Amino acid sequence: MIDFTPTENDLAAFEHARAGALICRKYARYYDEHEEEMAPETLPETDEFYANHPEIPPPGAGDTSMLTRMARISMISYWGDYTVRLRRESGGLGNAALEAAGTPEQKKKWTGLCLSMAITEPGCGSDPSRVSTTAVLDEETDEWIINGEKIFVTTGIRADAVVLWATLDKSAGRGGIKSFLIEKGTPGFDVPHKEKKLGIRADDTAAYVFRDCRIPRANLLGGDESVARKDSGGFRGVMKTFNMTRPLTAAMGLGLAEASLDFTREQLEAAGIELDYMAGFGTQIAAAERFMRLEALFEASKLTTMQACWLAGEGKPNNMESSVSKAHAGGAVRAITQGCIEILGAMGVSRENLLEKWTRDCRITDIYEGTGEIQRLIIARGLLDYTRADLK
Amino acid sequence: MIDFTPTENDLAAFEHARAGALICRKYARYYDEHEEEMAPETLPETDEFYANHPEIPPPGAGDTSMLTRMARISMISYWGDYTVRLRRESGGLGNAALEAAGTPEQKKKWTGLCLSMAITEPGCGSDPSRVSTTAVLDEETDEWIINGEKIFVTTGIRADAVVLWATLDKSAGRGGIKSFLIEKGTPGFDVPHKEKKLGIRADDTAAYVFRDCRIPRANLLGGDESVARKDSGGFRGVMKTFNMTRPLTAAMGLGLAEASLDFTREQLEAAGIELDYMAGFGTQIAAAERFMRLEALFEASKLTTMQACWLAGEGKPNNMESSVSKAHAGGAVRAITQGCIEILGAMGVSRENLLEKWTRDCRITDIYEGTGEIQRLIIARGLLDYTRADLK
Amino acid sequence: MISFGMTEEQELVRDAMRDFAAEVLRPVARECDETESISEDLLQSIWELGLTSTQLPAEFGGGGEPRSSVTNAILLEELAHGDAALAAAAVSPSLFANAIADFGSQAQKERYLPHFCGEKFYPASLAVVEPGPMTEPLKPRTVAERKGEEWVLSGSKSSVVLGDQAHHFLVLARNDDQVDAFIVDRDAEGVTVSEQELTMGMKGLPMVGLELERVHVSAGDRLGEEAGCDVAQILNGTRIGQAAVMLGLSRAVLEFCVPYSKDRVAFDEPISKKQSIAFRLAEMHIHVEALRNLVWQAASFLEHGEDATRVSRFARTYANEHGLWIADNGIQVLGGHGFIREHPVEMWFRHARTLSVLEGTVAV
Amino acid sequence: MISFGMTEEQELVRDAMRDFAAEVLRPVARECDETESISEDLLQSIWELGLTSTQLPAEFGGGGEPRSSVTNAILLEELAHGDAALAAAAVSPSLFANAIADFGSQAQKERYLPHFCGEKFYPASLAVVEPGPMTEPLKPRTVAERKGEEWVLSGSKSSVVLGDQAHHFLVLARNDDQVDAFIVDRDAEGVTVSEQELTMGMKGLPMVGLELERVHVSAGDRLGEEAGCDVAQILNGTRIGQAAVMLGLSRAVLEFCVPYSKDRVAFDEPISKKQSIAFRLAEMHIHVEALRNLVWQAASFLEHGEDATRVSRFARTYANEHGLWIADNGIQVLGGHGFIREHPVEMWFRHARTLSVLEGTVAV
Repeated sequence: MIDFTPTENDLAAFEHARAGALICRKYARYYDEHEEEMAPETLPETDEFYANHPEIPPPGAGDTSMLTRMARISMISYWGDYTVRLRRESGGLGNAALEAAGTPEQKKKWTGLCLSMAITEPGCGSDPSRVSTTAVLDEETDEWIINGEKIFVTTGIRADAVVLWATLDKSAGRGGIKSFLIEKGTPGFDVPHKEKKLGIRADDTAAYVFRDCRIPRANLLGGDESVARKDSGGFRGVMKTFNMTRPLTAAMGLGLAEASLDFTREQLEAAGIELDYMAGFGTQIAAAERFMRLEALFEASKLTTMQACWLAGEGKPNNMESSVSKAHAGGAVRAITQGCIEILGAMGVSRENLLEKWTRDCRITDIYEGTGEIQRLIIARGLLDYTRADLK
Repeated sequence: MIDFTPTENDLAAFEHARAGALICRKYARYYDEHEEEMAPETLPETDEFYANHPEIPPPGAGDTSMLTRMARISMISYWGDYTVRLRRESGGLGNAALEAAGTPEQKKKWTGLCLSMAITEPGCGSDPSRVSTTAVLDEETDEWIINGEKIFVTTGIRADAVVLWATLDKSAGRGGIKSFLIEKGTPGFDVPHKEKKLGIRADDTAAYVFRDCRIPRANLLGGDESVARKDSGGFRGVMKTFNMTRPLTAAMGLGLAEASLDFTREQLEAAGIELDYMAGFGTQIAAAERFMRLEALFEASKLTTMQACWLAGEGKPNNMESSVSKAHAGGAVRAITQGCIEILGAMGVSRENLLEKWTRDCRITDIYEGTGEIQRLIIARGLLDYTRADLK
Repeated sequence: MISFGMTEEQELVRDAMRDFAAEVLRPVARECDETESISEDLLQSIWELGLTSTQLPAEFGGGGEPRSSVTNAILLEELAHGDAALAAAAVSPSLFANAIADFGSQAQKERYLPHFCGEKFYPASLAVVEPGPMTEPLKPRTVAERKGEEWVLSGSKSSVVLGDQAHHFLVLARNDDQVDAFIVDRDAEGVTVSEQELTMGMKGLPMVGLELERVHVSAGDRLGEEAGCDVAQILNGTRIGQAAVMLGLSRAVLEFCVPYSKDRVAFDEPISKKQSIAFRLAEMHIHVEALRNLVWQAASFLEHGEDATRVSRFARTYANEHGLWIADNGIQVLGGHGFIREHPVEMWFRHARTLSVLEGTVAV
Repeated sequence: MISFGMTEEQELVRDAMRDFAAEVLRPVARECDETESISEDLLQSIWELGLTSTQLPAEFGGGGEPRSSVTNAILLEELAHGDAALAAAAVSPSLFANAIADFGSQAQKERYLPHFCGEKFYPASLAVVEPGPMTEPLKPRTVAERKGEEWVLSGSKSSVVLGDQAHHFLVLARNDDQVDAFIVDRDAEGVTVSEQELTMGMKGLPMVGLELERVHVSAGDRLGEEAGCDVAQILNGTRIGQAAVMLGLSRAVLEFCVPYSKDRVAFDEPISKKQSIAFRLAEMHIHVEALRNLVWQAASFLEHGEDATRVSRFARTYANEHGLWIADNGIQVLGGHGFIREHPVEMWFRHARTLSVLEGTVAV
């Protein structure tokens, strides 16, 4: 049924996440200002927190479904900070790809490691079919030889290994792209630097360089079979991953937007400005009306993101909805943080408060995991029943 | 020099236009509700008006230049009403085309007539190169034979004749398109109906049908020479006209937007709502702040339109600026009328007031004489130094 | 439990209403708009769907099904996909009947609800909007003065839907800071019903103004009698209702533009292949989907008796902001063809603007 | 006469400033941002352009050229095209000096103006913004109390540009409903200058906060002395100045995005060939052109002593709305590359947001 009321159990899970997020937030400014440092794996408060905050049971039959709840919990966690965690998830984006496309043997061997995922190259942006990093099979040694450069590798410093996109055959375009598992320390695999960014500065986004880097044949994600089965190869595997990651990426940005709204609401209330949700259009102080519009935008984005996750949980197709949630959130977080700054004035851009940081951090939402433009392409193709060739 | 202060003489011309516009406004509602009637050539008040309001001398050396002033006067006239005029201009869009591209003989013969211009066809929209109305020369009789259908012909009912776009050779695309002068009453030239529209209902937008309509060879606009000179043919002639008409079209829509703002301001003032132009952001009642944003948008559009005309008056290229003014005004009038309705509430959509009519009327601004999308194409090509083939 | 799945029953309602909207409403929408009227026959055939009576209590003759604001939001979206004005007309008696069912005293229910359970269309309406700029639904200028056992109402209302034929009006009025709803019979002394108001759009939903000149009603005519009623909750229902209608209208625009843009050729290819068009369609879809979630959330809160004030505002705010944008861009996608009355998009543009500023004209 | 043509002199100024911005400001902008500072050498070399002194009266040592707000708007656009923070720093002494020139008594002019006509950069500033949410420039919370022959100032200010080195501040303060500007020396008793404020952007323009604890200034330190001054006019100058800086910044974004998008290939062609990118560039251009006209109009009104209040608000409102949009979309055009500090667009995004909320930090 259509229902929007969380259960007690749901609420306990949200509260748990929020209590943890509040601790993380204490470190948010520090790691933003010290981008050369890595946020720690666990915080000093972590053990005490978990001792005092027993784990919340997973959703029961009457509760909000796991993935839907996860969307909301992500928002709440990121509401604390984008990067600092009580305890870092050991996995990266690459772990999701491994889960989706790895062979049983690969899963067994690599699951314990933190895997980053390296797709973007200096010249390819949102267009993964332009991947020019090459993988050539050396039949004699049964090794792949990898050459190329990658940028914007999330968790690229922290990761133990990478799921790397490379092409076997440039002329085959998308079809020639496969994913490879490569451990750090493999000769020919360099990590030249951490990127300096507008926001999410503590996040270890890295550049990778591969020069005649040799890896075992078995490191082709999905195994040799993935080469044979042309149209269900690596690319589709990763796209499948994206169907799960797009709404979660949206949720992360929305957590920052929600933090911005909460901060702004507090400031308005402290200044004695009432928010009258029954007032007619145009009749309140402009800051209040503007604020409510931003809240409505947030709420719309929040629900849309949870819906995309709910569909996944129900095992229903959610390709369009995933893109809708990502596109919506990408735009919403830009508008919300800008609006909050405009409402608050000078204190909105002061580094004494976190609003300016949230503004910078969440700007990534409309860019990574497919820009807003890419999401709109996907949505438009869906609406128009167009293929990739029909609408570019 | 850069200056924005009208002279006494300018102001007198504006006042003259406004006084006339106020009379026209009295008839605005009637001709909107009676679209089957044609607004009269002159109003009952016309003669008295001109007797009491002596003509304003044309701009002198120190005054605002003719075309710049004309832009502002157009706004003020349309502020009265879109269609009703004290005395109708005898000419139509076709007259401008004749002026720009006609031979001396043609000008002599056709200038006294009201000429409509027929470009759009049921299947071609904003893409004149898709014109499928054909003109075939009958060498024996030295006549052109015209076949095809035209829609959205402005002043199509009132016009005595038409400047018709037709193609000599469809395979030549744009290059094959020429303009022809055709009088009403010519056998094979039918005017089946006046279009029923969202707005500008009193405006006589017509559909034309041509079936084996024969006209003299001399009726090719620009004469036979225009066929020979491939790349400076009819199309460019009309494009040249557009350079003048785009800002004036913008001005017409802006007049309606200004009327909407004036009406809304009066209503806000009557309701005791103060507009404080020194107030900080967000600190006033929301309706007031919203209103000022709409005013700023109008002002930006007004100046941009006048600038495009000023350039024309100085003999400077204004292709980009013409498109900028048209694109800006097209969006501005949509936003302004919508905003005024939202501010005023129910009275904004009541037919007891003219705001709802201005909203409908000015919706045409972003559509005709090249939609906002076409203008953006032109602007983007200019910015990127792209040809028509580079950016479609 | 947060969940986005319709019940099977809701899916059935949705499908039935979708068919009705396509087969009955959409074909006559243009004519109703041009003639500024809705025929008795059409109102009667809508009535026979039982939209109002089914969810009224069985003891007063209703279908006795539990009222579901969510289901009502779903059906309103579908009806409005056919035509927004006719959708609002279709459910207009519920504006009055549901307020009685929710807040009426036993006597009021006994007196009024049976009318809405009969076989014949029974019009009655809600009077919220007042003349003049800006609307403050919860701060009416119409006053209700207590005089002994009576209330005396004075003021003006506008945009009262189907007020030309309504038997009763539920009038919002203020007594000092307290706002209440009063049941006013059409024939009460001091009530003047104006000529039909002329509006930009939604013309298939005739509206009138009311003048209330010292209209005396009994103490028993205050909704809820001594208990009063929760006017904010009534208004929340209308805000959600209007958002649901805007949702249906917005989806209609999108679904009209998609095939149109695939058919329409310019510069050698369908305009749908231009990113400026394709991305706009995507944008419409994004906002339609998001708006539906907001509408469902608000309806769900209302249905469960939770405070629906914030979420209703969100739905209505978002519906206006994006519904107006979508209706406006429907015209732009069609270009010149969007401006002529051959296609429905110009009508939807007028509908959207009208709907955006009228309070209390439709409810879930 | 309504006219849009620069004088030849203005064209020369524009070209000179464009060169200076490209050759001197743009190359050091990133470093100034990362180090949150502007070097003395740079301030001195900007000073030598004579931006402040040229238009001060000859009797006090200035260049004696008539002050032209329009020319100042033109030069600010060009400087801000190099870098918005450094542009604001470049003209910051004018915030103080021009107010003295416009509204100061003869004694005040004699005392202060010669400082701004020397060979060495002479910092002084204006104090408008106050701590806390929202800014009401004309309704300061800082109070000025008249005590005999003195004024006693109490309150807090923030975002005072180059306040770390300013010799004097012009402080807006309120005495009942009357707002005035007071000349306060940096060393006056009761004045505390805070550490440099840390901001999101405009970091090459160091700002500080001021605490004024019962600061006594003489009656002769009220700007204009007994005549007072037109604070609104001073603020109009700053609103236009900020709009002019936003204009230069916006144009910088556009001009960076155009060649970038032509070079950047995705899906087999330059992204500039996608309408979603090309139309966005067109939109940026449309708003840049429109904003320039608004800035020029407001500056022209100010220059001619006409009431510039409405037109200044229009310029500032439009600058914020569209400047923020342009800076935000600069990042989007570059995609992932827009997010890293290798390219200037992320800095311009931060500059724009910062500039949009700071009042009184730059003037024409």
